[in-house]
Amino acid sequence: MKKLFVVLSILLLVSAVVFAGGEKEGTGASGAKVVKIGVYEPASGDNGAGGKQETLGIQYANSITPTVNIGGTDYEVQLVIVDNESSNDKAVTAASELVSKGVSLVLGSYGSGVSIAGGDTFANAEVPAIGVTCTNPQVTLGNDWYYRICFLDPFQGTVLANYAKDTFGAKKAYALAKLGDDYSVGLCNYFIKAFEALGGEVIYETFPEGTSDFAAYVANAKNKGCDVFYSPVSIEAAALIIEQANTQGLTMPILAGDTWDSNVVLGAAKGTKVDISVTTFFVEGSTDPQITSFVDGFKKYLASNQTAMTNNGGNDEIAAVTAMGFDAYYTALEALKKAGSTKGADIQKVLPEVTYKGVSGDIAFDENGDAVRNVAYVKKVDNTTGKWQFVSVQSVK
Amino acid sequence: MGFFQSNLPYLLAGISTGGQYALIAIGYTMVYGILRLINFAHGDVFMCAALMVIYSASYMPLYVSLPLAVIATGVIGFAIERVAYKPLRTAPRMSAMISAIGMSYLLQNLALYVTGGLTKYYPSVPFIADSIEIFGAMTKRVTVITPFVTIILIVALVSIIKYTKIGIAMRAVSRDFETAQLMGVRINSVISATFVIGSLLAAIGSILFFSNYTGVTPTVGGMPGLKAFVAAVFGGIGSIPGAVIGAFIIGICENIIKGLGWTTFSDAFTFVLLIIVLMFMPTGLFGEKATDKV
Amino acid sequence: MSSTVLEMNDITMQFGGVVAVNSLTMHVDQGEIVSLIGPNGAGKTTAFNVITGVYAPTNGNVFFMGKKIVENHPVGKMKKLYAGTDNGKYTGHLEPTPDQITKLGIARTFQNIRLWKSQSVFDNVLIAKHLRRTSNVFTATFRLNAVEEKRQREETAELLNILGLYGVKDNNCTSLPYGLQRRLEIARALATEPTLLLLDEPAAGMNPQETIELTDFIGKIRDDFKLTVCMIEHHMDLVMNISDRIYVLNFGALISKGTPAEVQSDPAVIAAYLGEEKNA
Amino acid sequence: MDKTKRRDLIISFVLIACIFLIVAVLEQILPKTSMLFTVLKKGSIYALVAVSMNLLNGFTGLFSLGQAGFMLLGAYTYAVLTIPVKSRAAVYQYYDGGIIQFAVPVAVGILLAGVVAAFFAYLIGLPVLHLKSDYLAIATLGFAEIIRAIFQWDKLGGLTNGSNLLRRFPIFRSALFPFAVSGFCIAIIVLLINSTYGRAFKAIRDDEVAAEAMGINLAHHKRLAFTISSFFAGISGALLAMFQTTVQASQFKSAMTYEILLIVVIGGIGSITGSCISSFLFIACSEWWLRFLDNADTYIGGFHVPLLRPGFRKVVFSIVIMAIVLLYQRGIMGDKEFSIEGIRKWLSKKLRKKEAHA
Repeated sequence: MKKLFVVLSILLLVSAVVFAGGEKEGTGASGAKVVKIGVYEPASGDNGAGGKQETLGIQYANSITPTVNIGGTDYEVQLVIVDNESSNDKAVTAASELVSKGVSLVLGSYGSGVSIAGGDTFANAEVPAIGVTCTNPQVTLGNDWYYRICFLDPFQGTVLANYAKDTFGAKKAYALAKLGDDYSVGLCNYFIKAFEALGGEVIYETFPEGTSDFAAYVANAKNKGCDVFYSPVSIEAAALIIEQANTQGLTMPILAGDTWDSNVVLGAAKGTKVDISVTTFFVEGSTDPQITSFVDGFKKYLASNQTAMTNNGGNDEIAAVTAMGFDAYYTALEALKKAGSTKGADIQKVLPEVTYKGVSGDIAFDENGDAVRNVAYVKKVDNTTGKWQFVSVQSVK
Repeated sequence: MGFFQSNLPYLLAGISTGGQYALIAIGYTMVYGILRLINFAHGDVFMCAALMVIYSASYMPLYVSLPLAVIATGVIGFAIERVAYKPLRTAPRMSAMISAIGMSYLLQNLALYVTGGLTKYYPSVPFIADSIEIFGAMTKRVTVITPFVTIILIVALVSIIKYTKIGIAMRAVSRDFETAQLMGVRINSVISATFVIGSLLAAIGSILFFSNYTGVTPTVGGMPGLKAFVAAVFGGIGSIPGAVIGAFIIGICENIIKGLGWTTFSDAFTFVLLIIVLMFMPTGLFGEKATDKV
Repeated sequence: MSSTVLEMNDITMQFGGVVAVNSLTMHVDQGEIVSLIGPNGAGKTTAFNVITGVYAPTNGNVFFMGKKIVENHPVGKMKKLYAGTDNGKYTGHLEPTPDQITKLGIARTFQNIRLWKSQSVFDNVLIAKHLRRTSNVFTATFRLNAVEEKRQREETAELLNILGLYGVKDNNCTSLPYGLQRRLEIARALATEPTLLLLDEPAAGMNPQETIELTDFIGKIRDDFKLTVCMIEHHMDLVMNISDRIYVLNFGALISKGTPAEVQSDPAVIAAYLGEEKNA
Repeated sequence: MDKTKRRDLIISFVLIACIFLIVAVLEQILPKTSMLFTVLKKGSIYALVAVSMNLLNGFTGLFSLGQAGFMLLGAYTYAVLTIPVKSRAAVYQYYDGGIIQFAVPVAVGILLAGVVAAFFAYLIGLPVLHLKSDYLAIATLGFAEIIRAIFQWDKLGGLTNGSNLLRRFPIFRSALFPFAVSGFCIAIIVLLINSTYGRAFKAIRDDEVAAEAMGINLAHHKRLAFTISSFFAGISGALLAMFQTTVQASQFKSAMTYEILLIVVIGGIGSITGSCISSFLFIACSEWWLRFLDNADTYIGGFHVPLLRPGFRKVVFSIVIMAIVLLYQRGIMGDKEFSIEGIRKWLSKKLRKKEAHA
């Protein structure tokens, strides 16, 4: 028995070496040169669902445009996907895993915490990273190697605060964040700032990791007599909150950030009486050919690929993060073309000038490496059809 | 009345979570009573039960899949004992416990692999998952049912332990392992029975728990498991009534704390409570005093 | 009359309602070998545990080298349960921990051998030397106590020599034969440099040959180490051979005391104890 | 005998020197992004905390599960004290720069990390250390969880930055740094274990009653072991912070303690070298060697390898763990140490066997 085990483990290690070595070679199956793009996304943990949807966008884009012309030669684009497990302590090893695989640049991540945690690793290795939906200012602040194509929390928080005030005439808001989650904590902070500036009052509470009982929180919101329930938390928590809100017959509207723009939320809210509005990057049903082609193409892609369908949450609702991932991929290709090199340093040099018209709007970077975006779309759930309804385009007054 | 109405949700949530913790805690406390082993994998058995319901429910009607899942959980409990603990009977206690931790890892990671890291949502069980109104407080029927189910099961369990042959054997083994063995008690079957019973209760607990809080992730068993274990220690590990009382106390306090807005500490408070109790009763509320014969 | 080493006054030890030792008064003088005998469950070991601070007595006090080391009297719910003589003589609460007692110079062995199983013979004795250290954790860790360490090792070696254990010093203590394990326990006790040695059934489980050796051995260490010995024993020949005085306990109460001869001829003892032995 | 002892000592020192040399050389020749260094860094850090836990569970027989908590204390102490003043505004973004407006040198920070952890350990030790085995375990686990909650409390935000990341503090680039620090600390622990106090600890582990009866003050020695162990846990926490470049209370869960406990037991309870070896193996397996199992489209020739997809690595890993636990019940080293003398004995035994066959 012992011997068998020893033999097996040795086999395992040998194969490890073999495969690890196998990935190192510079030319792909087609024999073309290979440029590696790292996909730094959570596939498990609290942000697993969102991360997978974002990854889908990138994979879909890669399936459409699998090659890029860099400095006159065609390169096959190879995606190196690692799971940062939505946890800041795993993030570092995941990041260095990517770096050690020799990626030219990195896309991701969904969730700001992991991006911040991984940021230094990328910077040290001189691998530029393009944040897709990590909206916390800290991601790019003071990190010359991190760029992003999404708007920032201060903006989003303010937009939501305005929306709460204008649309619902809210005077008292209940803000719920997850402990130690930079995304929700950050977004709550900026919301509170903005909302109080508008003369509102905010009850701010946090729930520890691994909470599945939100009864008390919903009850708190009711008892404190709040007018809106603001909880820009992970999708996992979102579904549970909606469940509880429905059970306790929560009448106040629920507001959330871009994370909630997900079919998981739609699924949870369908057939309930919960009123949910979110700010997001992208809305379906535009007539712009670029968008329609993306939408139709992606739905075909899902239909053709079972695992993709499951990763998308079992239906073909398109999440904004998917669109963002899609755009991020093309932005990366633009950068590669412009740089005319696969060396991270060169790419980083040209990134500031890179611009791209994506399905989620025009993409350009400011001196900070942040996207120049001044509009967010507001959508609300249609509880009967379980689809998104476009409400308005909001921007900060 | 307004005060009562506004605070009723916390109390209800507390009682129901308490009941669910109790059902898990029994598994811990029984196993500990017999093997002096902290079965860290128990919380994950609880999670597996939920996953099995979710997956089976997509193939068969709930009234089939629920009992099936419960039975399957019992089998899992049995298997875990045979695979992970039986070979370590003679080994130092620590390694048995490590085996438990390893098992918990294995179950979590298997779940992670199967679910692909995505949260699965529990099918809403008709009747018990319906929302109802008590004294103006909206809640799910399960919240009200749980404590009764718990009590009934406890009574049943206690009477099993008191009157049936296997129950007597269990008590004998937990009193003195070696002697019981010498007296011809079939240790292995007793231990297996303990694990099966514990798992069955955990399975029922999971039905109640997840009908209320529907999200199932691979690590979802962790916190309830830990809390239940704390409850078991709180009540004096090894004692079933102790575990149940401990569970209810913890469940209720936890929700009151949340109600008071100390949400950051809702988990930590459980441990504060535990440590305070251990300060004054080093073996919990009903634990038998450990005497060291010189 | 030489000076008194140990003195127990009205020691009563009650566990709830159970009276293990009932107002036991006894004393041990400098250089004596005193035996404490009685049927099983007579409360002999309990008496030892009271002396060594494992239990706090319910009532009574203990003097060691003229210094009061233990005192207690019934309090709280014990007042009601209390069955012994409570003459209100004892008012203090003095409940030292066993290590403090040992530091004063009372060492003991155990009825059921309690060696440090993972340790070698040598280390078992060396560890006992820890008590008489002058080093603190810092100096010890950074080897600033090399001199003391060396001395301790030498003393240990010497001790093992005297007790004839040097040959097996590197063996694991559990690998020793029973007799030697008991002897090692004594060695360990001696390493704490006691003036009073409490032996709890040193001859238990020994064959006659070993018992005879033990008889001389105890006498020998008494003289070599200027010890006073108090022991619990069932082997009557051993007891009668080496004891200067004997106390006889039965159901926690003292039923007889005196020289071996006196005790042997005491009808109470014969009835309670030796009588049974004869039938057996 | 004594001569050979000294020689062995010298040889072991030489070996250790060699290890350092090899690491140094590797850092020159291999690309610094290589996964190897990640593993070496994290491994050396975990080695330290595993050894510190072993001091408690293995050598003193105190079953404590507080390690993660003390690492948290260390990590935060280091981070909070060493963040450069100019970066504080950015880090404490929601707490306008935090209340601390100075920074201490790295060395001081690391030392204080240990001191703070030790101090809290002392306080916690006072009430809990008299508890017996499992009750002690769960109590210490509880304290770890409480500490975690306190550090996430936004009322303390000015100090701890609430539940948010701490970053921008000085970190290390070379794997030699954690090696040096951990090596130094482990050396001290080894010295302690072989001192008269170490022997006393083992006595307490083997038989408390006897130990006390032989004049070993239980309360004092237990508290000593607990405090010292926590001191080094704190230091390893600081190192971990440097390794991760960011700290957050939410990562120091009880799962972390379990991980360390696994390392200790796999290495062999009561074996320092065991803890070290197993921590490197553990980290290498979980973070590096098995990664290929997560790669869904792996082909051998034309054959698509089944089962492989994200998450499979962890399944295999936990199966390996279970196998080790079940097959090597006393860990890979048992309570033996990996020593020159040991190797010599082992070799001579082999040789004798050979002769016997011949």
